[in-house]
Amino acid sequence: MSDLNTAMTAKYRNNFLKEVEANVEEGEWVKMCMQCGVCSGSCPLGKHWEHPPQEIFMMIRAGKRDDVLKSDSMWMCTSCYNCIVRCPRELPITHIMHGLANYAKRMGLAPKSQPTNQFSQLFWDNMMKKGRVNELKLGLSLYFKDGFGDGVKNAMANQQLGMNMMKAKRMAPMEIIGGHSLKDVSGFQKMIKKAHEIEDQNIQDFS
Amino acid sequence: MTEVIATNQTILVVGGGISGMTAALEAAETGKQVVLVEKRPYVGGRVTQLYKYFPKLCFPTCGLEINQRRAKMNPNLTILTLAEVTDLKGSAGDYTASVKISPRYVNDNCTACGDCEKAVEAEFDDDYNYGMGQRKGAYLPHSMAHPLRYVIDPQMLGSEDAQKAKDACKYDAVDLDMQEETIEFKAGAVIWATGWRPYDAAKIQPYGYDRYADVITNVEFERMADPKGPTGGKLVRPSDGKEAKNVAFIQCAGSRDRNHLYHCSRICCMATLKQTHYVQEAWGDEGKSSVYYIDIRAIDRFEDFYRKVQENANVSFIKSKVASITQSKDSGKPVLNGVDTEGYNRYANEHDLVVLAVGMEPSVDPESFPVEIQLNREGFIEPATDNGGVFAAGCASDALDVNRSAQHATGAALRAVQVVNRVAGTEG
Amino acid sequence: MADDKKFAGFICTGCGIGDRLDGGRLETTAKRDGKMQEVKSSEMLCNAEGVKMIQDEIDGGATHVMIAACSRRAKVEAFNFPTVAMTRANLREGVIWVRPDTDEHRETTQEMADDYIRMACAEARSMKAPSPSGEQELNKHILVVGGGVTGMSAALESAAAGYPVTLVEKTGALGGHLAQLYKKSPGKAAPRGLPNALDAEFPGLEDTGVEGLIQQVEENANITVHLNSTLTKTQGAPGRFKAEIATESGSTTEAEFGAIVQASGFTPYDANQLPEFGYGKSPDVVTNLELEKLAKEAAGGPIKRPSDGKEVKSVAFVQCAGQRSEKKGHLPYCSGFCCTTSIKQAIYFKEQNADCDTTVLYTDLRTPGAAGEDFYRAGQQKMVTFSKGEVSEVAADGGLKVKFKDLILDEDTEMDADLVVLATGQVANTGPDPYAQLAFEEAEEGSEEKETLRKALEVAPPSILNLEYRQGTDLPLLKHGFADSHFICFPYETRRTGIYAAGPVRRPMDIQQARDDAAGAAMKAIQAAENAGKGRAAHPRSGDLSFPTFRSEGCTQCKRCTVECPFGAINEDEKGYPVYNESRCRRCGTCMGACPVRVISFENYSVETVGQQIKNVDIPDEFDEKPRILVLACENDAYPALDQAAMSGVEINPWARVIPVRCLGSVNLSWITDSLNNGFDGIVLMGCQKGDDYQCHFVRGSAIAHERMSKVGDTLESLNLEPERVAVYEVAITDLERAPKLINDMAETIDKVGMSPFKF
Amino acid sequence: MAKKEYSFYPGCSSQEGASSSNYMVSVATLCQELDIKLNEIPDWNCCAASIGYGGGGELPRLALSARNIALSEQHNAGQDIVATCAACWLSTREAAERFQHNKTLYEGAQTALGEAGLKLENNTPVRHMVEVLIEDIGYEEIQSKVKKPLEGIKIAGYVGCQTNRPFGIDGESYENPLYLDKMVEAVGADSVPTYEKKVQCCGGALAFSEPDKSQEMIKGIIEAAYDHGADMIATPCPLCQANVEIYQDQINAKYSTKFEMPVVYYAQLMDVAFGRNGKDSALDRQIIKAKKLDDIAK
Repeated sequence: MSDLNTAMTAKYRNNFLKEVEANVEEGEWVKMCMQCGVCSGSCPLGKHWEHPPQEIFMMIRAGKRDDVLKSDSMWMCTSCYNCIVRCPRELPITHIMHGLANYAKRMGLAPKSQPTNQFSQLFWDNMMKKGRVNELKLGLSLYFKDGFGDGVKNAMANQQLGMNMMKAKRMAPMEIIGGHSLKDVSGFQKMIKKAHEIEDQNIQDFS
Repeated sequence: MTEVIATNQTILVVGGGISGMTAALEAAETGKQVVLVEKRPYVGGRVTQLYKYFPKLCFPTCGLEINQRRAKMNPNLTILTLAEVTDLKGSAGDYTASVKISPRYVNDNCTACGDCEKAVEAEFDDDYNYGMGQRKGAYLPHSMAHPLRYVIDPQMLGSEDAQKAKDACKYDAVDLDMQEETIEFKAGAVIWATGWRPYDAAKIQPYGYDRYADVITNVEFERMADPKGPTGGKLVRPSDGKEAKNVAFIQCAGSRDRNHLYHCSRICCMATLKQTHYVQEAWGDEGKSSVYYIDIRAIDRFEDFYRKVQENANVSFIKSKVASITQSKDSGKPVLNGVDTEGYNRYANEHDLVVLAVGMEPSVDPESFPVEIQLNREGFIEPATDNGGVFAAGCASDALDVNRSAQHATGAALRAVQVVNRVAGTEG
Repeated sequence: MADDKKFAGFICTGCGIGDRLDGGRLETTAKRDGKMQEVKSSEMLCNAEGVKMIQDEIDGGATHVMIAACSRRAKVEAFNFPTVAMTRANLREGVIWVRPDTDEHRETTQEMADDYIRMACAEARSMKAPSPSGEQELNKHILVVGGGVTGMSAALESAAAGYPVTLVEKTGALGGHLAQLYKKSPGKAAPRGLPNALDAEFPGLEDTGVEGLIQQVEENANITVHLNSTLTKTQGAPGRFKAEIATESGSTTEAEFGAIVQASGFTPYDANQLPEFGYGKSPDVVTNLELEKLAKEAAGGPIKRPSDGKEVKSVAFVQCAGQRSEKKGHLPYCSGFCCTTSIKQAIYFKEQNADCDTTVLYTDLRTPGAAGEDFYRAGQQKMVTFSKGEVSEVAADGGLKVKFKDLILDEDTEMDADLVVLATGQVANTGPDPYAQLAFEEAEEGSEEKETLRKALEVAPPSILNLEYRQGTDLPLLKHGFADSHFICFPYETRRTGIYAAGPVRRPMDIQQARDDAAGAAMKAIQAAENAGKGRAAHPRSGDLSFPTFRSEGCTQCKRCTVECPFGAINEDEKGYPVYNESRCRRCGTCMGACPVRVISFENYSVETVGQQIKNVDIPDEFDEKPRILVLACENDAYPALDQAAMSGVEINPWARVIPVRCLGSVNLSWITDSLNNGFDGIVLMGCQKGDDYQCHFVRGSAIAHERMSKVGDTLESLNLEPERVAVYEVAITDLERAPKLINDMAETIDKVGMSPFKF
Repeated sequence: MAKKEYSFYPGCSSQEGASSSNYMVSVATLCQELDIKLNEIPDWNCCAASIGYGGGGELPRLALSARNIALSEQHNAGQDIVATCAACWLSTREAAERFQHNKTLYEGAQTALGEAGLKLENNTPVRHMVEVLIEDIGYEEIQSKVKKPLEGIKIAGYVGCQTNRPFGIDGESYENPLYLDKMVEAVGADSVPTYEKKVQCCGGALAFSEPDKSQEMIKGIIEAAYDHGADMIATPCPLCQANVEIYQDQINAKYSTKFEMPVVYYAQLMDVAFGRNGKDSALDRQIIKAKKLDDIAK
């Protein structure tokens, strides 16, 4: 896919905007933004965004492809939907942020060590194994994402939490082996594989 | 029974605001028979509730005085107040209108001496002041009201107070048995000038108009600034009556917004620029105005006015649609949260008072429009040939300022004149 | 017989008047002092019987009627007797409502009332019921100047109302700028129920419809068109304008008209004043109007760039080019139409080739109303990109580089473009400033002022109307070279009666607005013609039948009246005597106020009608300690303010005697000197706000009065009276508290300076 | 009253031994009391919540919901899909609506489903449990079932994000929804309608990846509840419940606060008010015990 990354993006020309429109979830809405900034002001994690949504939309128009796709801003989205319900132009901003994040990942430009980036992948992989999320394994894999050393530290840090959960029967040690699962895991996985194939085919080349 | 002499050469004007009055007077002063139907007990409409006009900062009552004198002097013009058109049948050159007239409970014997008002105790929300104050159950809507005649609030009917009002009147002007009536009369052409109403600010939930006392609307601010208004012209915080010196103005409150009104209401930018003058007037350099906007739409010659305000160090402009209003834990004052999009600056600004520049929506609901007519998505009347002899004037056609309304209404008058002149031509 | 006068007085004792005042004494005053032959009282004069009582007297031969009741602003419909000369004494708002109801005040309150009755009687005795002069006639013919969309619309609208039209167009064809456009923006909002979906179908571009419009005009039997023609002479007045229409070739036709619509349109801003944007340096930098030409040539095909005829693949629109800027040579105002126009033009490119990049660089995007905002959406839908940016330069060496500050991303940046469109504005096509012409005429020969004015007028645009008016050849100008009106409530009230400006000559505007504006101006023109035919005044005293006349024997040809008339209504004959043009007159009386020899008067409003009121105020002698204060109040603002103050129970000093005047401009200095000579102790004059944001309904009246009164000091000096005895104020209709205070302040002043020595 | 039946989508976290098993238990009890029958969608799968986008992208993510809807239509034909989990409800309803408006996605999903031998009709309403309670049962009905009113207990109704936005519940405002307060009042407790953090985000899935940022927000949510003198917080969202409850000692450690604010589900309130014991009401599964409820449930 790296060839896609050689895409030409002249300033204030529509190449990148068109690329977003074609390849990013709900990307065709970006052009409708009128730069009011209500989304940027509505985000609960707003202050942690290097570029808030409305600015990202402007950057897309300005052709700042790398700055957008390499940014970790989109990964700050908590999916609270404040921006969507307040946007006067009806942009599905939450989805566009998700879409941009995913597209950045696809383009191999997403910041590798961005925790939410990593977690969302862990979540997906964990879920793909048996069709349902295994919270215990997900938790552990998250703790150990940066290697064994950090893992132990993280695990210790959250030990009390884990104990509490187990006491409350809201975490089951047995989940570590087996755990909940679909009956038709293979059908499930075939379905998702197919979905990925279709999505890949639909990606347009802008290089 | 109210008598109205009208023919197919008569022009019916629906709505007695600045547009309706202008259209009616221009037609009447051209020698046409005109019947003007106004829902309120007085003519003048919403401009009577404004303190000043932009860009001259002059007083609406000044023009109103002239228009009302024109109306008083003109034998061609019949004015029906507390009246609404409920139905219109026929076609261009031959309409029959049904008009419902609500009882005023005061007949034309009234000399406006005010004895009835003095006699009654009952008070009700003063709709003229958007409910910010109270008025007696027997009242003169405002000191320039035309007709200069008192009104008995129907809510007072059957009460002791109502009787007191009747007894107080030396001229048998108070008639508590007055009944609603519906009359029919002919008209050759109709000018539809039902105007606008301020958008319901409570619907703009992030701004908490329904939760925070110190968040008000621009129309309420007009009343507040008016020395004849509920606060005697003092700019105060409704919550505690304390001085409001640091005032925020939120533009496009309900306008240009798919959650509310799709359209731009055009006047709100200029109205806000005007209202920053009120803050300046009231507090001098202690008065601070902050305008939160998306685009400042000070069209054509209004740009001068915008520039003057920009030059005022006490007025700041923030390019931002405010995301939400919260309340400060310690001061209890409203806090505006958002992002200044010019260079991405996050803010949480505390203000004494927040004025929502709410937009204009047509005052007649599209669903309950009593006349066959072509409306656009926003409920404004489209200029269309299939509207026959019905012509929109002023804010019934789009969000317009006073000057453009009067201009548009004058044109509408001509289109009505064209129809009745055709009728005259055929009828001879 | 005209001079067979019969005076009748009517006194209302209702609304507490009877309780507070001695009705019998009022009757006596009216009879004895007021010389009313018949005096009747009623407990409710405004009801049916009361009105009948008055009507019966009139039918019985009463020619002059004095009604003592409420304010002249109240019960107007009831007390409406157009066939007689009528005056009103304001005993309610003017007396009992402004005075406390206590024994100690009873005497002074009664004195107030008696005076008002004397004054009203005296006024009645000295006036006549106005009747038209007979000078006027009905001429339904409307002259429209300008054949653009505004002029054509005005012509069609007037004709549709049954009024014949002559249209004069200086070029060889109708259509104006509209004819130069490729398409027009829809000017309508989304239809009912349209969702906000991305593929929602908003109203799109439309044909200009100019051919249809031209055809309608040409085919209309009621419209005569003169092409390649201008007005070389326009004289007369509403109802009897006479215009000389000359073609380039020199042949002239003369015709008479009832009224005139000036739709002389606009001139596109000269982009040569924008070298910083590369205009003139590169053929690929064009104005919005020039782009229309390119689009027309392309006729739906790819738009080519002028330099090398290559298809335009990227275009940048620079908004507010040479506008909204105080730089020399720039337009300080916003032309209003350019944002919409740029969106429309961007869509030209998008519709032909969706891949063409179109960027609009703006600071405030101004697409107001329902149609405006939907058109903005329509543009975005087609991927017209909008950037809030301030353009500093368009570099034209090689390709075009637009350098600007992106205000959102807060950085100086630049973009390449095949074509740059400058969104330039409209400059009004008005004639030279008539007041500069007047000042030039008045200025002393050889004076410096004369020279500067001469220079200014040499570079002024050519006249459009060539009016043969004492006060210049064209419509007076507002700021930035636009024509009247500056009234918010009365957008068509120009200072030249019967001549109405329409379209971009009045304010910058787009096609839709221009068409509506044309209809409005046509309406006013028709109205002016009709009223001129009946001898009725135009706004704001519409319907007034009185008109000014002068006694030539007394006239000194001083020209004050012809110079000071705010409406340029008065011309001069070869001997220098004033020539009144009744239907040009707005009945404000400024001429009457100007006249040093008091020869100008209206039938029902004159130096005499007011002078007599002043003379008939009873002046107690010095030792009574009862001063008298004369208040001359503008009937449009100050007087209503006092009425409302009365309604809200504000007290007014009992020494005050208020006389409403049509306009402060009508105040004649003789009233001041007379009243001082008669022993008045103080005088308060109340007019409207003057200056740029004037609220004076006669535009200059208040200003002129202030100038005149600035000289009243000399008079006071000659009488050796204290200057503070005369005060002039600007009073607004909202001054409920202030207006009474100003009067009460004068009472205090008199306390300080003492009573006037001129009491007999 | 006839038994009401729904096609039930419990979601991963509601499973036994999972973080919101307490939700499941309390809802089960609630349904017994209100005579509601929940038919679990056989072999349902995860919805990927609002975090799956990173790995899942658009179509694969939506396909997950497509499968659940298809299964429901196949096995629980004619029954509305009801979810208790905000994320489950949101993802499923969102997917259903996206398919309606986007033909390409719809076809893509069908093709993918084909691989699992399934077909999507996509004409099944997707609802949240609280909608069932408000629209199909009603506040009055709930009130009438109350045996032990929760008198004297002040409860801050914490609606959170995804049960509220973008779809909203019962047409109430996004900024100040009151349905939770109405429920609190229905069971005889005192509500806090002016609770200003009622729709404040708790960080959602970012509580895992961005603990510090999320816990800062959670702190605000709990503080505000204390400010209003609330005894506990009630919520309709499993992630809200977990996030606000389980990190309190970590927050205390970080900000030296002394939080010990119980966070319960609306269902638990009703169970107790309906007279059920602590076990049925899953009070034993609290990490921070809701003592005042325990007392009544005894």
